[in-house]
Amino acid sequence: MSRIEHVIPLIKQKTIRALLEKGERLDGRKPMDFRDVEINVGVIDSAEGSAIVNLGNTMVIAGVKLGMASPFPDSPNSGALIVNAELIPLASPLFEYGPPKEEDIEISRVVDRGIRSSKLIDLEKLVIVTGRKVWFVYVDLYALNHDGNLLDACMLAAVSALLTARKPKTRIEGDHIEILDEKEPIPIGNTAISITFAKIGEYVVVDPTYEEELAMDARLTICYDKEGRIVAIQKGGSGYFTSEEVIDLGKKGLEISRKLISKLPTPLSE
Amino acid sequence: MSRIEHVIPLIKQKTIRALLEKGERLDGRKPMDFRDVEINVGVIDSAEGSAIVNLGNTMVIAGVKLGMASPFPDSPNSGALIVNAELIPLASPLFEYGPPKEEDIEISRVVDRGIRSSKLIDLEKLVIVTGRKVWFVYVDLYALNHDGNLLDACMLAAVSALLTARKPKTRIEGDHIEILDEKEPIPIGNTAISITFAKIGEYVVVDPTYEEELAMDARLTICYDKEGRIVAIQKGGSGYFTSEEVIDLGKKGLEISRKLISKLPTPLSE
Amino acid sequence: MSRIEHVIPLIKQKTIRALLEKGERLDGRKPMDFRDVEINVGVIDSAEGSAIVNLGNTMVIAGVKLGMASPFPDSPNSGALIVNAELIPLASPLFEYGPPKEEDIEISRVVDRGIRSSKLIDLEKLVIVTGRKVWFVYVDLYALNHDGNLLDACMLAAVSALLTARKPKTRIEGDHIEILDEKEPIPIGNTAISITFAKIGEYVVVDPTYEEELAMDARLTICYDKEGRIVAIQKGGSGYFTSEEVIDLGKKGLEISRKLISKLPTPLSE
Amino acid sequence: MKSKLKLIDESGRRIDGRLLDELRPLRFEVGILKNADGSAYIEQGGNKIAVAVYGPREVHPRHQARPDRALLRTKYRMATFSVKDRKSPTPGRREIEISKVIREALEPALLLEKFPRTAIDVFIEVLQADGGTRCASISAAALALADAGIPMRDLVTAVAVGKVDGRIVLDLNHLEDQYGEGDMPVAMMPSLNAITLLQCDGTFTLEEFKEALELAKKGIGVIYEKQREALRSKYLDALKTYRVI
Amino acid sequence: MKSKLKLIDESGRRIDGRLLDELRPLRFEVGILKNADGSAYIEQGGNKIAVAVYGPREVHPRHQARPDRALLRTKYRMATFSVKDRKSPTPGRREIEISKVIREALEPALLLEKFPRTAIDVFIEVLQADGGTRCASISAAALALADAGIPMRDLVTAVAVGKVDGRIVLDLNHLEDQYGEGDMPVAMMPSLNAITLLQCDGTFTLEEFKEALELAKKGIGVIYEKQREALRSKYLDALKTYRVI
Amino acid sequence: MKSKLKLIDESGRRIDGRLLDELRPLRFEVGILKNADGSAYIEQGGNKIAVAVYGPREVHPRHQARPDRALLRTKYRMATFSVKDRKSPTPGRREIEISKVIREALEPALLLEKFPRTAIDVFIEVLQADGGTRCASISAAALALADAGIPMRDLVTAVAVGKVDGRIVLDLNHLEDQYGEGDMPVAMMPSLNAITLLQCDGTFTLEEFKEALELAKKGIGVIYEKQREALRSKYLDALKTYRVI
Repeated sequence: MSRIEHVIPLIKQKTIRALLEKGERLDGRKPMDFRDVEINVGVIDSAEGSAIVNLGNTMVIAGVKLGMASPFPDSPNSGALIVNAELIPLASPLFEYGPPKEEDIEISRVVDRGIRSSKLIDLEKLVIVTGRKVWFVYVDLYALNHDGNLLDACMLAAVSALLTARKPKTRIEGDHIEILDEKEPIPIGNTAISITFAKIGEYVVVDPTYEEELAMDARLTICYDKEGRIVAIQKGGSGYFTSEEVIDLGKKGLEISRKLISKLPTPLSE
Repeated sequence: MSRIEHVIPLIKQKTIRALLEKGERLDGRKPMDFRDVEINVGVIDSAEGSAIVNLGNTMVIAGVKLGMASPFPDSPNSGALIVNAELIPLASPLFEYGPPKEEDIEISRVVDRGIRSSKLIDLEKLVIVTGRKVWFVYVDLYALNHDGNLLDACMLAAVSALLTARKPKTRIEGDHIEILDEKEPIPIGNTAISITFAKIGEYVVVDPTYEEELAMDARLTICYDKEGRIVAIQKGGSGYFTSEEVIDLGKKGLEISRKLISKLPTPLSE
Repeated sequence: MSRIEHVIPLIKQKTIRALLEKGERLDGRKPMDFRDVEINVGVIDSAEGSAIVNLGNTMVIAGVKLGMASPFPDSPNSGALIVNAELIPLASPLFEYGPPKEEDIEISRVVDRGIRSSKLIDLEKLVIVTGRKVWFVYVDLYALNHDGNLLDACMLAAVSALLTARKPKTRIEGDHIEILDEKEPIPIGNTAISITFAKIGEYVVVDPTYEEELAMDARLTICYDKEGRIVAIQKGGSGYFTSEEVIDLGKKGLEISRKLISKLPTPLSE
Repeated sequence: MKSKLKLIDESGRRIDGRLLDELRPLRFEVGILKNADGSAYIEQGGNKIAVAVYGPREVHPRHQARPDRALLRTKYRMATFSVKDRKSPTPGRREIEISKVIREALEPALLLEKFPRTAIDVFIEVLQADGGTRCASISAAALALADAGIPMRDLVTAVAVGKVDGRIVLDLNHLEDQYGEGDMPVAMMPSLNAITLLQCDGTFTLEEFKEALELAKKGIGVIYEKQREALRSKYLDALKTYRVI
Repeated sequence: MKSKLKLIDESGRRIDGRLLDELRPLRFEVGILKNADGSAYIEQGGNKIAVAVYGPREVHPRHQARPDRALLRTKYRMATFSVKDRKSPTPGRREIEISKVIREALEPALLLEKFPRTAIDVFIEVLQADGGTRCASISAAALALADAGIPMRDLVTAVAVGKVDGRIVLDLNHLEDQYGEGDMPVAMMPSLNAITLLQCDGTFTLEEFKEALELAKKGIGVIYEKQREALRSKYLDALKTYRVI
Repeated sequence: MKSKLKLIDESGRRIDGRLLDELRPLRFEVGILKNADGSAYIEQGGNKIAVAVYGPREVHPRHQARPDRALLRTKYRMATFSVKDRKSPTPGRREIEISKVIREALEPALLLEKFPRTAIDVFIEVLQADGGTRCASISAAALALADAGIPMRDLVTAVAVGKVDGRIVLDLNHLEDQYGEGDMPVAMMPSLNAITLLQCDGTFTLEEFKEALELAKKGIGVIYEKQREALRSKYLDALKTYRVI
């Protein structure tokens, strides 16, 4: 029978807290240690950009596809970004197929906000004919194995896929837009990285495993850009943070993000 | 625990019938008394027209929105009317979110028929460019508190919102349609009012409360225009009416509608 | 209470097998006998083509509708075929309304493949203006009574309706396409017929009844064109066939299809 | 209700040649679907409609079951090819509303209390539509219910009346429905003078309304006889094989 | 966040005339919906939002019930006419995400363990939207929960702060939200210094983030007093009839 | 099946350089997903497909459980970016049909009667598609089921054969599938001579059909060996960490 618990046994919860009291975690990490990150880009030929991220035992794949479309009426001079995360049942017995659940949607929207607020893609350079044709950039994320902190893994995968994505060149003749075989990097203006903390009792750890997520009271995700500015925040879970905690985590997250950002691939456009 | 019953206790059903035998009702009304109606229009700035209707403890809000669109292929010289009622769970423990249920749809369609048959809106005056661009008039209705006779409350709200709705003026230059800031009333040609009767045993009452709806065998809604013509009818419920009852209610409804029609706001276009 | 079983009683299953051992079937047929087929075409005036098929007690109706539309981007010089089968609850207590189930979809797709692979319709002759306007041919199938082998009944109905369908003539003047009242047969290039076998234990029968379907281990459907070529195959069910069986059924099916094909209506275009 | 198409000529004949109070050709068949517990088929003018009844049977999902009576469920659906422009296969708001009013038209006639905790399902498939499909569906559904052996207070019989070129006419066809000034579907349990469906669309004065209702009753009387005849012939023909559609 | 619209003038006044740390006009009403177990209504600037609470009540479907606590469910929905361009009636991804963060903003305040195996439903309907609807919804929902008699550790109070023309400002309106450089909704249990909702969009340095959080706490303090006042006046006005929306 | 693209050259080589009876490069990995009870990954030509098996486990909803056997459920899905034009995230009719035929291809091999009242779920995610995904999915799913310890009569092995420029060829790639004259996916339990999936599209004479079937059996033999090898190496590598995709 399946190895994944939906609820954490009380005894394990106690162990986790007892360890935290000593500044330790079940998997041997210190509270502010991020798990090993491995990023492979360009893994999917049919995608314009792609990345597989292994974050400990959490595995996520991102693919970028481009589509030519009419711009949204309220932004005629701008391409569009559409992020879509799916927590598919391949990745965990917790997940089911069906219309996107609130967890899927929350991940999609936080990843979207981080990319959008940081201006990681220069959407205005994705206009083909002003007001008429622009590139839509679709970032589709699939969880392949869920061992906690899917949000940071998804952000890493989405950003890595975008930084290495290429778009076809186009030639415009009169009313006709020709899509050329030649490709160029998509216009990149910044980067974005997210750091997620879990509060378990009075302790806070970074990059929680699935077991730690089961034991946690609340979650705080902070996204930074390459200048170290906060570009998105999302609190989750049924607990709370004090304002001192929040400010402290803002600083700690910045430090961790500076280490993590080096794992991202070099943008093709550089 | 919740104060709303889904089924009426037998004892209350008996009380209701015993009172009706004496020509009385639980809330003190006579069988052919309509509850107090209070209509407030222009309550929503983001809508082109709006109204809140309080009918006893039944409360409904209507909002009118306009959208420019291509006409339906079978009516190139006509704008379009789209009525949509939602019985949201805010209003009663009976309701749930989800795709529209048959109750929501029945209300939408009866309100639509009353407005359409009476030619309350002159849809042909909502053409911007013949065969190419017309105004779509959306009337969206939300139940806020359900204490019976949502249909009449919805009709009052929809009609009040339409009578006081404004549409932007447009200027056409060549192929381009400019939407101006200046607004004008939407073209009004008539009015519509609905009167709903409930048959409880051998008795008939007008404007049933929720408790009376639980006790009723059948329902008859008759809509009239300002000339007193019948423009829509809808029988509901698992009981029946005799043909004598139906003709009698046609007359009684007309009398009641004449009183009620005076509560409607004056059309802006007058 | 309902006369349809969802599961076959063991005793009947044993009877079916015992009979098969003697080369007999419950309804008196030999293993390779198809039931009587009755096809009535032109039964629905509102359709451009239609057919009701009675295959024993299995009854199916097909209607063909045409719609003018933009071609699919990947086939600008071709009309389109869209087949849609619905196993409606009218036909059997096994069926429910709702989004198409996998059984409905399988039938739709096998019928579609048979028609498409055989080039029964010459889709390239359904272009009105190259790259801009083509005819879409919709074939909608409804099961009316399910007594086994719906797939073959659907194929017979779809093909019969198509062979006798007419499309309006069009006249093109500049940018305008006028649909004329005059009609002509849709362009027919071939025909298609499907033969379904059921394997029950070690025996194979053609055209199974519903009871035989309950008793069967696996199903094999082979579609042929009028030249006797195989144009589609579909194995179904949780059992298997040996490769010898498959090749043998390929031959037997061809023989049966040659008899059955004579029941199809003469194409209007001949 | 759009243009000024002339629907009644000088001699008082309607666009299909009928008199004002004349029904369209009407044909019923009972017991045409082998799997159903009861079934019926109606042709009324250009309408072709099949009805199946399943039940009384177990209710799924179970919490919908009623402890004191059968649950009546009706589904009215139009085949995609039943109308001029192909209908989307997904049921629209019109089909959902009509399913509801048909259920409420049939329910008063059924002794549902005889079958507590069960469901009776009525499936209606409109194969070809020519105006008045909800009424034709009701008349056919009543026969299918009788064929299924569901005990009834009376049959239910329906017809649409309407206003065309200012005149009250019986049994509107599709053109009269579309271009006329009013449409009023009526269903009754005829021998009980009980109106179980009443709708209206268009404009009717109170006088016209009364006249229309009278005309509906007259038409319903004729259809009721045809229904009873169809039931009788079902039992005469009980041994034949039906291939009627 | 699109153009260079000037949002703060030379005298430090915002586009609607407010000072940087000034709230918009704010009005609460409690107990406005008769059927709900608790209800509240808020007007904050151009926002008009109604909240109903039903529960504790039975959970359907039953397998969702928790043996040790009540199940809190929240639905945040926008009326189609609450915004400039008609919103589709189907809930979008934004509404689903906001429903989740609102639930998680309210949950820390509720003693859910007092009502095992039940559900508490919070229904939020935005009738008119003008920026900061999620925060206004939370402040109103806390009152509706109190009105329903659900025991709470503290009220929950929320406000959005943001960055506009480079300055940190309180209680963004719709234009500031759209054209500003950052938006940060915050919810707290004020007397417990507990942040129960925190989101952010836009760009903030760590310093700006701290400043924004301080300003949010200040605004929350003011709103908290208004909430408490509304609860008090509810009980004073308990015998009046409400027709407030 | 659209244009007259030349797919086989004068020397009998196919568009990707293969001989008529040559398979594409093929790689299996077993046990790659930590949470699944069994898993496998296949690369076959340009196909990249991950398969997870969960079960035997409890059935939800419960009424779907079978008293005498496990319920086998399969979902075949394509990632949006697995094909040239982004696929819609909602599963299409093609994916639903393929899920069904894959289930019926695997079912004959499984001793489902050993696990009454449980469910065995097979989730297939096509990450990159290059023709023959259903066959590659079946070959990988058989390994994932073996990895999950589900007892089997034999592995199931699949390959597509087809007709290209009039010749019968093995293991169609995407271009051959699209522009060829016929496609025939076949799955077998190889050591039992049992065909568990057979489909076809295109036109085949009876002779071609026989030839195609023979060629399929040949290809299946080769793949079967690779499957068995992958299972063996899984048990050799059992202590390594997999990061194979």
